[in-house]
Order: sequence, then C-alpha cells, then structure tokens
Amino acid sequence: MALLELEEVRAGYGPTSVLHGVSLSVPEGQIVSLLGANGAGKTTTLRSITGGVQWTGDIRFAGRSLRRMHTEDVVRCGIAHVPEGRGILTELTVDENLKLGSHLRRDGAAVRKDYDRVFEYFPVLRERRRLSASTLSGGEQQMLALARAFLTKPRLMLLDEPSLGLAPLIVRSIFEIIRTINTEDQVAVLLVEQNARLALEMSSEAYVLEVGRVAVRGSSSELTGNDAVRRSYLGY
Amino acid sequence: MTLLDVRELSVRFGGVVALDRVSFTVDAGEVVALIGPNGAGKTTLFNVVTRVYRPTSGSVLLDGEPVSRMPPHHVVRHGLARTFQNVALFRSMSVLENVIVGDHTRTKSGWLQSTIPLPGTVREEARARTRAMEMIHFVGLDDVAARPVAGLPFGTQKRVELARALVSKPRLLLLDEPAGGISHEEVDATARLLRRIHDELGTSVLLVEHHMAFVMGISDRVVVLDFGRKIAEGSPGEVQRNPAVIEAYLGAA
Amino acid sequence: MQELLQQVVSGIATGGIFASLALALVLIYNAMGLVNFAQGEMAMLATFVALALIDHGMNYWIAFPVTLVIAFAGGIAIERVVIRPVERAPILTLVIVTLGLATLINGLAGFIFGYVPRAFPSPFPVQTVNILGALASYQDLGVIAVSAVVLLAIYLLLQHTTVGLTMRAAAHHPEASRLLGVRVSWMLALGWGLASAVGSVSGIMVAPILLLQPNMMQTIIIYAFAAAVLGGIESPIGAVVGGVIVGVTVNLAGVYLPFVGGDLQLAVALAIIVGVLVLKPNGLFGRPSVRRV
Amino acid sequence: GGSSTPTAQTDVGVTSNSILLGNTIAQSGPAAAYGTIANAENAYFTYINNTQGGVNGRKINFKVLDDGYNPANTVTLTKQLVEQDQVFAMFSGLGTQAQTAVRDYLNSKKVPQLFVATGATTFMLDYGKPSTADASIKWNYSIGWQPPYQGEARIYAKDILANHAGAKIGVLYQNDDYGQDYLKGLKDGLGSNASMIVDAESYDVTAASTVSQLVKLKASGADTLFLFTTPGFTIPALVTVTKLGWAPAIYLNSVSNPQVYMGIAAKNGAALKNVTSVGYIKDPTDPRWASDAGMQLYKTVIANCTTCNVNDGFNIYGAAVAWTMVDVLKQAGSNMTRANVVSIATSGLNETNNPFLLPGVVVKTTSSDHFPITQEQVITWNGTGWTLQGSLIDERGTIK
Amino acid sequence: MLTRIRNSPPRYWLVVVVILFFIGLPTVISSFQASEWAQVLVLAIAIMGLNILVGYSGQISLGHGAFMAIGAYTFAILIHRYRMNYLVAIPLAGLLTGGIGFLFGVPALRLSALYLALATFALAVVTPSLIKRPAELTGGVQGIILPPVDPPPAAGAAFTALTGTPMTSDQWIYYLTLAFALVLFWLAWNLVRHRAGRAMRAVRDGEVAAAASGVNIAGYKTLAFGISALYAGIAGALFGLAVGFVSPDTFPVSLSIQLLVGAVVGGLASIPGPLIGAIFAYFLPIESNQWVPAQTWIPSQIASTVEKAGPAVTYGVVLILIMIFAPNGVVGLVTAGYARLRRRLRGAADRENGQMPPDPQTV
Ligand SMILES: Nc1ncnc2c1ncn2[C@@H]1O[C@H](COP(=O)(O)OP(=O)(O)OP(=O)(O)O)[C@@H](O)[C@H]1O
Ligand SMILES: Nc1ncnc2c1ncn2[C@@H]1O[C@H](COP(=O)(O)OP(=O)(O)OP(=O)(O)O)[C@@H](O)[C@H]1O
Ligand SMILES: [Mg+2]
Ligand SMILES: [Mg+2]
Repeated sequence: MALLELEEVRAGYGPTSVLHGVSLSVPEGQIVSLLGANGAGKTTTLRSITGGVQWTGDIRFAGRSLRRMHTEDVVRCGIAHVPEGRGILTELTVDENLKLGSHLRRDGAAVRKDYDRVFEYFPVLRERRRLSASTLSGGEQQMLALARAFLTKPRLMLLDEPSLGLAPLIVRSIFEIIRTINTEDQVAVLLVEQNARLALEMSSEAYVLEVGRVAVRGSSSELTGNDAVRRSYLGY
Repeated sequence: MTLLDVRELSVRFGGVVALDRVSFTVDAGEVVALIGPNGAGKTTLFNVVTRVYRPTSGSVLLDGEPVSRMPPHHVVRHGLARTFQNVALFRSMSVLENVIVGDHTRTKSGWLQSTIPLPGTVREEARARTRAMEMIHFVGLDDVAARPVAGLPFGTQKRVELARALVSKPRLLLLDEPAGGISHEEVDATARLLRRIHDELGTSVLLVEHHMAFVMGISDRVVVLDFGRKIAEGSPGEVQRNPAVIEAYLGAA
Repeated sequence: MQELLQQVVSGIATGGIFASLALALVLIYNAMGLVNFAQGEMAMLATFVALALIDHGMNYWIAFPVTLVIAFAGGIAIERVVIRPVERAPILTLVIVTLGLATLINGLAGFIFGYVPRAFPSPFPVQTVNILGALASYQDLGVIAVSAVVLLAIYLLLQHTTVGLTMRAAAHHPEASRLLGVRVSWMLALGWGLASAVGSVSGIMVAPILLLQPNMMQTIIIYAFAAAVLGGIESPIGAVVGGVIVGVTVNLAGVYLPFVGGDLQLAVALAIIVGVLVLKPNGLFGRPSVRRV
Repeated sequence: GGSSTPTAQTDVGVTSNSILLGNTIAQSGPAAAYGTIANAENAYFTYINNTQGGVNGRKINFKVLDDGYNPANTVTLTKQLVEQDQVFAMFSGLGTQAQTAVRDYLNSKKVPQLFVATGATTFMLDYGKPSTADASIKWNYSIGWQPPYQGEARIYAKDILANHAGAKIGVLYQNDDYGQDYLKGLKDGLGSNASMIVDAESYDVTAASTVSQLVKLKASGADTLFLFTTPGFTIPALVTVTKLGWAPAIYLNSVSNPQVYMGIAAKNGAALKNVTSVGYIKDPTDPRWASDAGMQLYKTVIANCTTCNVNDGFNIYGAAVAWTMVDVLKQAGSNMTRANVVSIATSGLNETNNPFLLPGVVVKTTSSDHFPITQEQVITWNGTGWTLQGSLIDERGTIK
Repeated sequence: MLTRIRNSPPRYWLVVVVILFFIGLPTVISSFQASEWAQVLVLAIAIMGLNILVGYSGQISLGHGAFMAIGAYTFAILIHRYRMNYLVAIPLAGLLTGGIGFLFGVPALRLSALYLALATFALAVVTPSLIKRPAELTGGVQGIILPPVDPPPAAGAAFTALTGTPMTSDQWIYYLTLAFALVLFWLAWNLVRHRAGRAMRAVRDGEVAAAASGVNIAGYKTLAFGISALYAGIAGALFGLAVGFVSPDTFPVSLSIQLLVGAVVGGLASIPGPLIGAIFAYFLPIESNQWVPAQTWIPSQIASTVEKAGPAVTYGVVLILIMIFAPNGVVGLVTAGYARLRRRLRGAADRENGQMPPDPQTV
C-alpha cells in the first residue's frame, strides 16, 4: 500500500481553482518527483497535502484520510514539509529553528544523534548556531530548512524545489543527503523540482503536472528514455 | 570604458566576513557573471553597490563616481537598476503600475503637480504609461499588464521585475538569480531575453546565477567569489577549467 | 541631597508599578507579535474580580491564585472569541481590535462595578524602611519584589522552555510554525492567557496604591508602554529596568527641570518613547532586527 | 414653538402636563464617576412625579445625554436637546470646559442653562456680562449652584489665619480650572499673608502619581498641606504622605471629603491625623443624619435609581440640586416661560429649607448677587467621621 | 488601470449622485442635523488625511487628533487674537499643521509600524496637557470661545430662495465644510493615482525595491506625514468653526482613535472609504446608546441594559464585530461583493482562466 495517496484532488485560492483533479501516490520509502512548468500547481499540490489550502477529493496518509485535518495535525502524523521559500523563522536563532524541528520528539538520545548527523551534513549550521537565522544566505537557509525537516524524524518529506538558488556543488551534495536520508532512514520523499534531470536521477517514479492536471506519469527511467516527453515537458 | 569599478570592497557583519577585499570591473557593453557558493557574498555585493548596505572598507565607483556619495534612491539615476533574489514587487499594484514606478526617475512631477494635475503632468503620465507598456511588451507580458502582481507565477514575477528595472533605461543592470526557480523552457526564454536586452537596448549586465549552462552561455566574463574573496576571473571557458573554482563551486563534473 | 535621594527611591517605587504592567505587554508581544492596548483594562477587570472574591469572604491568599486562574481562562476566552477571527489580519486590524476591547472592558467594568473608587487590600504593610535616609514602604518594595519574581518566571518560560519557544515561533511565523507541528492557534491563546494572568498580578499589586476603579490603568498603560519601549519590547528584563528608569526620570524631571514641572510628567514619558525609538529603536535590551534583501 | 394655553404662559418644552429638561454629563470616559449625578437628579424628579404628580400638574421629563466629558460632544448634544428634542431648559450640565462651550449658544438662543455642575467662579461672577467672543451675547441665562471653589478656599484661609497663624503651607493642586480656582481663592483669602504658602505644586490629570510633588512639598519645610485634588488623586496622596513619614496638618477640598473616600484612604494605610475640610451637604454615610428627615427623604428618593449607590456623595448632590430646580419651577407657577424661570433662578431664590444641605445653608440669589450657595462649615476628621466645627462661614459678597 | 476605469462607468455616476446628495441634504434636514453632518464631513477630511498616511504610505498613526488640535488652535488663535477672517484662517491653519506634521515625520521615519503606533498614541494622550502649557496663547484650561459666523448674504439668499427658510449659521458651516471636503477629496484622488502617490504606495509595499526604483523613501514618508497633517489641520480648523469652542478636553485620545477607526472601518487605501468611515465614526458613539433604547422592537431588558452599559460597551462591540467581519472595511466588503456579483453574471468562464479578484487595496 502506498504511504501517501492523492485522489482527484481539486484545490485553489479563493475563486481561482488551480488543481483540477490530481491523483498520485508515493510508496513507502520511495522518492517520487513532481515536475511541471511554473504555475502548474506543484506547490499547490504540496500545500493541499499539509492543509495549506482548501481541497476536495481525498488525500490519505498511511491509510488515514487527511480530510479536514489542520496543518499541525497532518505534520504530527509524520510529514515534513519544506515549503517554497523555506519557512525559516527569521526572528529566531539557527539553534532555535532546529529545536523547533525536534520539539515534538521524545526520544532524547536519538535526537542528539540526529543533531550530530545534521551538523555533519551541514557544518556551516554548527558555526552559525547562535546567530539569527535571518542573516543566513539563501543557500544556508535551504540547508537549515532541510536539517530542520530531518530532525522531525518524518516518514515522508515534501520538498518544494530544494535546489532553488543553490550552487551546483551544494545542489549535488544536498541531493546526496536527501538520498542518504531516504535510504538510511526509509523516509519517503515527494520532490518538487525544476531541475528535471536531477530529479529523475533521484526518483523511482515521476509525475508531470500541466495546468493542474497530471499529464504524464511513469517510472523515472521510462520518462528519461522518452524523448517526446522529455522535450515537451521536461525541457532538456 | 569602465562602468562599474569595485575596489577592495570588504563587508563585515559582526564576526561574519561577507566580502573580503573584492575588486573587479564591468565595462560598458559587457555581460559579467558573478558566481560562487552560497553565502559567498554575491547578494551582499549587490546590496553594497545599490547602497542597501554600507561597506566596511573599499569603494564602488559608478562611472567614476563613488556610490557612497549617493543616497540609495539616486543610484538608479546614475544608470544602475537591479532585480532581487527573492522578487520584491509592489504587491498591491498591477503589473503596469509596478513598471511605471520603475520609471520614477524619468518623470518629474512632484506632489503638488500630482495633486493638481496640469496638462503637462497628464501628458507626462501618459508618456510614462506608454513607455511602461512598451517595456511590458518587450518582456512579453502584455496579457497580464492589468493584473495585480500578487498571485502571478514566480517566473512571471521575475519578468515584471525585469521590466521595472529596464524602464529606467539603465546602463548597467544587476540581476540576482534571474533563472532561479523557473522552469527549463523559461530559462531559455530568459537567456534570449537577456541577449535582446544586451543587443537591442545596449545595457551592460552584472548577474548572479547558479544555473551554469545559463551563465556560460550568456556572459563575456565570469567573476568567482568564495567566502567573500575573489578566487577567479576570466572568460567562461577559463573559469570552468579553473581547479579552484571546480573545487569550491562546480564540483567534479 | 536628602530630597534627591527620596525622589529616586520614590521613583523606583512608582517604576515598579509601570514595570509590572510592562511585563504583561512584553509577554503578549512575545506571544503574539502584538501590543495589546487592552492590557491595562484586562488587568483592571481581573482586579475587580479579585475584590469581588475577597468581598465574598474569600481569604486574600486564596483569592489571589483563583483570580490568576480566572484571568488566565479569561485571556484564553478573549483570544478564542475576539482575536482568533482576526489572527491573520494585518497589524492595524489587531491594534484596532484591542482598542475596541479596551473600550468594551472599560465600559463593562463601569457598568458592573460603578465608577466609585474602591479600597483594595494589600498583603504588604505601608510601614516604611529607611534606606540611607530615604523612606520606602514595604508595599512599594513588595510590588518590586513581585515584579522581579514574575520577570524571572517569564524569562525562564520564554527562553528556556519548549513552550516558550513554540510560543515565540507561533507569534512571529504562524504559517511556518504550523508546518513544524506547532499548534499555533493554541499557542496564541496560551499567550493571551498568560499575559492576562501576569496583568492580573500587576492589577492586584498596584490597586492598593492607585485606587481600584475602571479608569485605574488608563494613564498607567502609557507609562508602561514607555517602559516596555525603553527596555526593548521583547525583553522582560528590559520591561523592569525600563519601568524603573521611567519612574525615576519622570520624578526627577518634574522637580529639576523647571519647564517640565509637575504637570508635564506624561510628556516626559512621551519624550522617552520618542527619544528611545529614534536613538535606539530596539531599546536597551532588544536585539537589533536584521534586514536582509 | 411650544403649545400655549390661553390662561397660562408657557414656552418651548412645556405642555399642559409636562416639562422637558435636558442635561449633558459624562457617563463614560475619564470623568464617568460624575455620571451618577444625573441619575440621582432623575430619581428626584421621578419621586416628585410619582408623589406629587409633578409640578403644578406637569410631570418633569429629564433627558440625559452622555458627552464623555468632551466639550465638542457637549455642543452637539446640547444643540440636539435644544433644537431637536425642544427642551425647556438645560439643567445641571457637567464640566467647566463643556459648559463654557455651550454658554454662548444657550444664551443667544435664550435657553436657560441652570445650575451647572461646576464650582468655576465664572458661572456666578460673570452673570449678565457680555460674551468675550461676541459682545452681542449677554450671559444672563446661565448660573451655577454649588459654592464656588474660590469661596471654599477663602474659608480655609480664614480658618488657618484664625487657628494656625504661623503655618507654612504647601499646596498640591490639579492643573486645571478647578485646582487653579482653589489656589486663587486661597491666595486671595490669605491676602497679605500669602507668603505663608511656601510651595505650590501642580499635577496633570494624566499623572501616574503625585509622589514626586509630595516629596518636594515635604522637603520645602511645609507643615500644612492643602490638597486641591480630585478624589482619584486625593486618596493616593493621603497614603503617600503617610508613606513619606510626613505628618502635616491637611486641608482637604470638599469634592474629596465624602466619608467613603476617607474610609478607602484609611484602609489603604493613610494616617489621617489632623485633617480639615468644609461641607455644605449632608454626608449620607455620617451616622449623625441617620434619623434626619432630609436623609430619610434622600433614601426614599434614591431608591428610584437602581444604579445609584446610596453612599455616593455625588448622589445626594444630585438630589439637592434637583430639589432647587423643582423649587424654582414651583415658584414659576403658571408663568412657565424661560424668561420667568431664569429670573427666579438667577435673582429670586431664597431657599432655606433644602433638606439635603447642612442645617442653615441657604440657597439664595438676588438681582445683584448670583452666587446661590456661599455658606460652608469647617469640619474635622475624628477617625471615623467628620465633626462639625463652629458655625457656618459665609463668603457672600467677597468674590469680585 | 485605464481599462479598469473604463470598465466601470457606474463609479463616476455614483460620485455625481453622492455629491448631489450632499449638496441637497440641508434642504431636507433640520439645521441641527446639518450641524451634525458638517461634523461628519470634518471627520471625513481628517480621516482622508489619515488614510493618506496609513492606507497609502503604510505608516500608522494613533495620534492624528493631535494634528487636529494644532489646526483648531491655530485657527482659533488667528481669529480670536489677530481678528483674521475665518476663510483665510482655515487654509493657514492647514498649512501650519502640515509643516509641523512634516517635521514630525522625520523622527517617525525610523520607527516600525508598531512603535510608530505607540509613539503616536502617547502623543495623543499628552496633547491635552501640552495645550494647557502656553496659557496666554491657548487660553489654558479655559479654552477659546469663537464668535458664531453668519452666512454671507448671497449664500443666505440662495438658500432662502430654494427652501423658503433663512440659512442658519450651522447650515452655512455645513456648506463651507462640504466645499473643503470636495476639494480635498478630489486632490487626494489625484495624488494617489499620479506619480507621487504611486511612489508612496511603492514605499508602503516594499522600501528596498522602491529605493532601487529611485524613490526617495524618507522624502515620501515625511511628505505623507505632512500632507496627512495638512488635512487634519484643515479638519481641525473646521472643527473649531463648527463647535465654536476649542479647549484641551476637546482633543482627547478618543478623538485620535475615532479617526483611526473611521479610516479602517471605511476601508484603507480607498477614496470613498474615509467618507463612509466618518459617518460611522461620528454616529456610532453618539447614537449607540440613543438608538437602541428608542427601538420598540428590541426587548426592553436588552434596551435598558444597553442604555445603562453606556456607549463604550456598544462601541467596543460594534468595532470588534466590524473588524472580524469586514477587515478591509466597508469598501473592501462592497468591492468583494461586486466582484462576486460580476463573476456570477459572467459565469464560470473567468474562474477557469484563473482570473484574479480585483485587489481591494487599490480601489
Ligand atoms: N496565494 C495565491 N493566491 C492566488 N493565486 C495563487 C497563489 N499562489 C499561487 N497561485 C496561483 O496558482 C497557480 C499555481 O501555483 P503553484 O505555486 O502551485 O505553481 P507551481 O507549479 O508551484 O509553480 P512554480 O514552479 O512557479 O513554483 C499559479 O497560477 C499561481 O498564480
Ligand atoms: N544583514 C546581514 N547580517 C549578517 N550577516 C549577513 C547579512 N547579510 C548577509 N550576511 C552573511 O553574509 C554572507 C554572504 O551572504 P550573501 O547573501 O551575500 O550570499 P550569496 O552569495 O548571495 O549567497 P546565495 O547564493 O546563497 O544567495 C552569508 O554568510 C550571510 O550569512
Ligand atoms: Mg512552486
Ligand atoms: Mg544571494
């Protein structure tokens, strides 16, 4: 059974409807990518999952419907959402941001171990622990957001364009880290990405959205192999 | 001719050294890219050039004149316009109005003329509107000209910013990650647009970007920063082969 | 000399009053990112409740905690009913709602309890101690001591507990906090509850000094604002230090600056607010806010 | 225009069976504590309507509007009462600034502005004079009622000259017409001895406390303290004096002397030794009046007002001034014109039996004297209540 | 923008209807009611000033009553002491207040919204005591009584010809205020849609971006303060004229709050908003405890409770309710309703295109 399932989800902002029936599923422990042009509704899809917008249809996580659940309760089920814009709490320090990631966990020893891992992945965060998060550069903020999401010990991570604004070297290492988290901790990932090539490399399966509908769905290798799809949707 | 001259520029925030004695120039007619790892100080440099931040030491000359002598809002009068990494549009205004604000320095009417508009003011308004519409057409946003910018797709918003910067007829355009967060097709479109800005409007460009194909395809010269220091400068080809750059930024391809 | 010393000591005592209300303001700022213009009125209402309990024969030391609990619940109720619907509205809307709340509570208290001032018992005697020749009463010292205790409690809560952290997070970044599993709405309610309880401590402490009546807090709140601004609006320590400084300054300015005189005390508070904001916008203890582009 | 019957003369606001009076007062805002006065007045009118069928068969209707102590509101509301509600007269409007604001308007419209609730001297002293803004308007439709603040202060001056000739006086006064009038009265009353005042400190109504002023007064070496302060400041000031370890002789103005307030001050820790004041109204909390007929009447009257606190000194004030108003209307008889009523109120009063005032206090006006009440009696605090000292002191004719 | 205006001709008709309504109003209501409406217009002018500051330049002021006080006192002193003609004194009072407001805008530059709210609030509280200080000039606590004004013969004659009754002073003041209001509203409308107003809005929406576009942030922020104070000053002068008396207590904190409430209730950053807000801000406190008890259909217990509880309670409740149910003010409510109606009329076509609703902020 899939960990996350969306069934005919429709959503929008006020009078504007953005998603016109999106169905997709993320199997346990897998990375699934969600691609599409600007404005296709990728972000909106992620927001629907964590209750950031009103939606109809059905969304199930681990067999349980998320209908009418508040964002915080969805998150407490084990979904970590790194939103577009990263959601850094700029009034707080880097350390406090990280603490907010782990604040719901009761497994103290494991938390400490996870902190060590996080600082191993992103050494710069250790250096900046006491500084206000508002001073971090774009890439550093992205690292903080990922680290924080990891510290919530999720079963599923929703990542909205994690490579946005990152230097090539960092992009690669971040994707590496995502893959490590995925394989070592069995965290499933729904990855929204503009860099289709990288995303397809990472994921086992992919969906392409077009104006709020799923236009193409298939295994990543299939899509990479399909020139027509590549050219018309993925742009490379 | 040297348009922008950055001399020994250093910026420190408390203990953090964001820029460490960086020097480089941008000549008229050039497209220069500024690349480097996250936190290298690229945006900070933009912010010093546009007088958002004060440098700790060093200077920036625009057309031979030190920018430190200009109030922030005068920088654009000296022919320098910019866009922002995270898009900074006037959210309550339409696309057209946003672009007209970009025309602010080319219009004159003060508050008195605004409150009691004489025919001259009205004509000036009309001219500003026409120029803005032309620029909107230039970046290809005619369809959304009357729409409020809030809620437009990210890529579109980036182009609105571009139009707003261009309408002031800058000689030098500072672009902070113009290809960030937009899809591949649009990256290509943006590259074509930049070419046209350079060729048709004759604007020089200094851009920050992480999208290497984009950078390499468009720039005449590349300046590389790492930890606030300039580690390399040269043609795209040279920089791409530079081991220091590969180690700090590009990674082994 | 003797007089100067007495002015300073008396100023510190008055400052204790400002500080205790300023603490509640600081708390609500940390928990809501908001200045609550109804803070003084809420404290006044809670004090009336305490008086009603005492008048019905309840022991002072039982009535005190009971009032705190009632104020806490009242604060939560206010948040749920009045603030929640405008939670995401711009700051101006919130300011107006709290102003409306202030008007409402003031009118309500007048309606229920009348405008005739009431006596309110104090746990501390008015007897005085001699400090280097200046006199201070146990009552004034008591107010300062209680403020210090409240300060310590708030400081520990905000800076060293998870609840404090989530409260601050919820106040400043509700959307992002939600995505981290923070029950933002309840955190805000909790913040109101706590601020209301702290305010009621302030009311109970100062009512014996000021006179309990519906308008009791109306001008005090301005001095409390001045204290909070001077100390840095998010800093509890700043509130107390700011309160004392405002109290002493207002006293001394009235006596030693001829053009101020006794009747421009409030103008001194205004000057402090404006002066601090212009010269040191984050106050004495506030962290500078960083602007990034 | 009002209805008129052939037999009797009437004006706007008077019908064969009713008289409409208007009032503006603060029932909300900073001075809301005074608002109860109008309720007490209304209670007295209700009592007259119920027990005597009104005055000469006309029931008194009393329309009270809340001006929140803002003179701008007073202007609007007074216009409303005069032009829209068509009141016969304005009665007992509150506040010096507020009533000053409408004085020209009411006099130019020849609407009586009777017994305003302020002790500001101008409403008595300046009767009949032309307006300072527009000389064509004469102030002959306006009059106050209570003893002028200046007069009261003169009585203190007399008392101190008689009993403590060597006193060093410190004064704490509110920096408005109220406090300034008192201070002026004291200085005038002391006359050539005005140098007895060693220090006078003022405070604004927006002050958080008057501690700083009191510290200064103590340091000035004063041994006698005058409090020309409203109750909200008087009570904390009395406590502060004790807290400063200071024990001056204290003179308290009459606005602040009701026993309720003294009780609060005592409870809050004030020593209250050697306190002097004056009175002209019976204090409802004073046991001396327990079986007094006037006090019995007051209690019956005030039962008509559900929101009124019997012990509140403002309420017996309201009843007393309403008594005078009814007295005037009774005297006017069938000649219910504004001109007639005003002339009785401002020049023809001689009321010796107002049951709510101290025995002997006369409410009196003549064609040359427009100060209705000028007598007051010195009282001293005995720890539980006020003791009347000596006999009434009359300041009639001294204020010029 | 152009197309939007072209799309909505009803708006122009509405303006004409409203103006005609206000011109005709005194002929059908009593002189007293005219005096009330004059005060509404006074408030509308002051609120429009505040709206320029808060709505269009994004700075908060809880102390605009203080600027009204300056305007009113300047006016009063000019005509009381210097016997100046009141028609000259009004604009002079406005200019002086504008200048002072401009100066006040300089320290305000450094304050964030919340702090500015506090500082201006404190200003409002302290104003009455500051006024008392130069007593020879301001009359201290006694205030200044102003002579009544008579309508000029021509205006009086025209009014008599129309209604058959002589024009009262209050009616004349109403028309005078209306004239000022019309002009000042028209000027405000011009301001916000031309270069200077656009720059102000740009500063409000984003200072860094505005500066990068060449907008002088400090300049436009202080300018907004100055213009806004000028409006408040003129309103203050007209207020003094209408009330006929100025004194410290005439300018309490509640006046400042009343202005802000009017601005928000009407709808910020809109031109009709201040007028609607003024009607609300004026009548609610006055009517709140007169209207309810007078309604026979309201159960008597409720009516008497409302009466006894006093206007403060009603005022607070209504204020909170409005903020909850119409946070963008009446204008926001109407605009949203109009947009919904248009969508319904046009059918679902727009919705599919992802058409955005008109932004309530830029009416
Ligand atoms: N807050 C909002 N209010 C109104 N419309 C919005 C809002 N956010 C997004 N939209 C609109 O919804 C549509 C889908 O947006 P969404 O952010 O889901 O796209 P996306 O696929 O994530 O695009 P991008 O690659 O640019 O992030 C767009 O047309 C956008 O204009
Ligand atoms: N206002 C500030 N206060 C403190 N530190 C700052 C401030 N602005 C920038 N920094 C620090 O300066 C360094 C350079 O930041 P900058 O934003 O210039 O990097 P960048 O090269 O633009 O990175 P990116 O590519 O991620 O956007 C970072 O380490 C950042 O934390
Ligand atoms: Mg997106
Ligand atoms: Mg950057």
